[in-house]
Amino acid sequence: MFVIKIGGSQGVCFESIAEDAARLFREGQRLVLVHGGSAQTNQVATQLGHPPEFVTSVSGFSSRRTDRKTLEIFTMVCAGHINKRLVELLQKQKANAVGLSGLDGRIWEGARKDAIKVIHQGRRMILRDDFTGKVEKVNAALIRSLLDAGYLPVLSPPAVSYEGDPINIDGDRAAAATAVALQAEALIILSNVPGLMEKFPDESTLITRIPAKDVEKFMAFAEDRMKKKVMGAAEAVAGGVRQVVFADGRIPAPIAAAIGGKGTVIS
Amino acid sequence: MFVIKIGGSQGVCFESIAEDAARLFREGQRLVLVHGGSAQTNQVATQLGHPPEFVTSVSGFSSRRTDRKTLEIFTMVCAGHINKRLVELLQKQKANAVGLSGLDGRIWEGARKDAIKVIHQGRRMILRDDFTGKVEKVNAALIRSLLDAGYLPVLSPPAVSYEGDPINIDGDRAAAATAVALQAEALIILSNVPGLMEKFPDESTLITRIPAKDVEKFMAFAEDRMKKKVMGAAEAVAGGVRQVVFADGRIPAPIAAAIGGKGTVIS
Amino acid sequence: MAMDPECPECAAAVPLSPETLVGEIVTCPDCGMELEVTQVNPAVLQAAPEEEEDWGE
Amino acid sequence: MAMDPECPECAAAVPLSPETLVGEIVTCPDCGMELEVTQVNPAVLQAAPEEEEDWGE
Repeated sequence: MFVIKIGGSQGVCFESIAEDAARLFREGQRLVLVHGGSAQTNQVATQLGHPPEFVTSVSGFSSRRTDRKTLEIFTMVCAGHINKRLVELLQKQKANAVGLSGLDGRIWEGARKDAIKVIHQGRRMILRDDFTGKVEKVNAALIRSLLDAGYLPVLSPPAVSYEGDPINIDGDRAAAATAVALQAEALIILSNVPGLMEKFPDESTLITRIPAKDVEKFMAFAEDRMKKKVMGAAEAVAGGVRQVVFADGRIPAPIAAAIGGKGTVIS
Repeated sequence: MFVIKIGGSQGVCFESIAEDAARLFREGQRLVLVHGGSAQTNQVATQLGHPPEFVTSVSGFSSRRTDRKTLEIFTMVCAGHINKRLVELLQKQKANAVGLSGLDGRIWEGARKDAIKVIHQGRRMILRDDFTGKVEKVNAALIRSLLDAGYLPVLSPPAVSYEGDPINIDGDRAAAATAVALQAEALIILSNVPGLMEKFPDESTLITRIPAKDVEKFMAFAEDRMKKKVMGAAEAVAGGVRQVVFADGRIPAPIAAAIGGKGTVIS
Repeated sequence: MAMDPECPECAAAVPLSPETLVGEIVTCPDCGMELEVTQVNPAVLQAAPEEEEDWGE
Repeated sequence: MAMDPECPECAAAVPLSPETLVGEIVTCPDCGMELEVTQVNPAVLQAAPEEEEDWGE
């Protein structure tokens, strides 16, 4: 069983990823795809007159200000556009994909942070109407029943809070939680970089192997967004996933390459 | 088993429909919700700079011109906004809803019309890049497996063509096909009118009973959009669904009222 | 139009107005066949497809 | 501000600038407690919530 996180950043090629995933699926490989949607959410939100606002947490992470209107645009773009685009591509490759968000059947459930501390326009603030949180429970039974029935699950934000609110969650961390819940052999995180680099963006400084127990130490090499990915990897390895691979989503047959060890392999 | 089509037109109250559906679900009633999305698609499409275009078929039906861009906006709004709004409302009422489009698991499959004849800006035209079609096959097995596992399926356009393209389909006709495939006892079509009226919009002329064999004759009373609903009803009755009810989606507990016979009952 | 296109059914010349669009339906003046304009300058015609009534949202 | 609000922890007066916003975090000058401004004019303070780091997309 593989869990494959598909990054939405510039350059990642949905077509080749879908082709590769469909080929593996047709060969009988059980796999689950997970995707995010921040890049495209920004674009649509701006067109709809509700441009994205980013806040920085007190410890330096930057994240989307997710008020109710932003949440609805984020949900619409992730679950209604990106998810269905991937499902379409997979269907056209004869892989019977089923697209679901974490809200559906409570596939991704977790606590909504009712208050978040941020630095916003230079002030330290508490934001209360934010719909953000973390995936704490995964409905593995529903995912497995779909796999057993011959479907290819494609999972999208949002997740759902215990009270039933949709919540913005980090796609990488949700993928990690899913890999642990399904006891996947590998979690593959595809993005528009070849993996973790000692001196970003110099691709010759690619780190190819990281022993699982040292993963926290490598946080120092991680740029902003990559920090979250490394945190997700640490959580997955701690949760029993044998291998986490940060790999390049821009190349042909990117999943096969990652399974073959191309990228930053954490095991 | 009930199939409930939720109209998107002005005045239809998602909150009371979700509350009513959740209550029935919690009482052990098997049900499937189906919705469309044309009203909101128009609004978002205009905001995204791709305003809707309507074409009239040679025999007078008006329908959305569904080029690729419109298809993607239609899919995003239906499957990513309306669908997830209903799922959220149901989850908050302790009904474990699962939202899917017809593309997922090929729940709704049918032929895409590669060419359509329309009157467009006064000219008789053939449109070739239109993504429109009809539901001909329903994946009843997937829907039943979700029902058996204790979930409440909420189905959204688009459907999928045999080649794997998403296709714009009429929500009412899709609901009728779903009711037949599941051999539902009743298909309930909720909209912002109390049912079929002899003299629209005079609600005192509500037709309360229509014998199934006469349904075609009642087409004369149907306004434009209602024509399609009546066609859907005829197809459902012909397909073995015992009862089709056109009922008011604006009142409290609208499903219970429809089951109780309030509206236009065809059986 | 430089030269009137031929009807694919009965080979008669089918006169087209200069504003004719690709995709427009025209009727052959001789055999009455419904024809689709698949190209202009030069114009090319083919039999218009039959299709039944099925519409989306 | 008409009257400085009281710190809910140590009851000390907590001077606020006129531009203070609802939701802003201030620190009690006496006991150093992190406080959340839940209302302005008149200002009301409560202990700011603890919370760990979890962020969305």
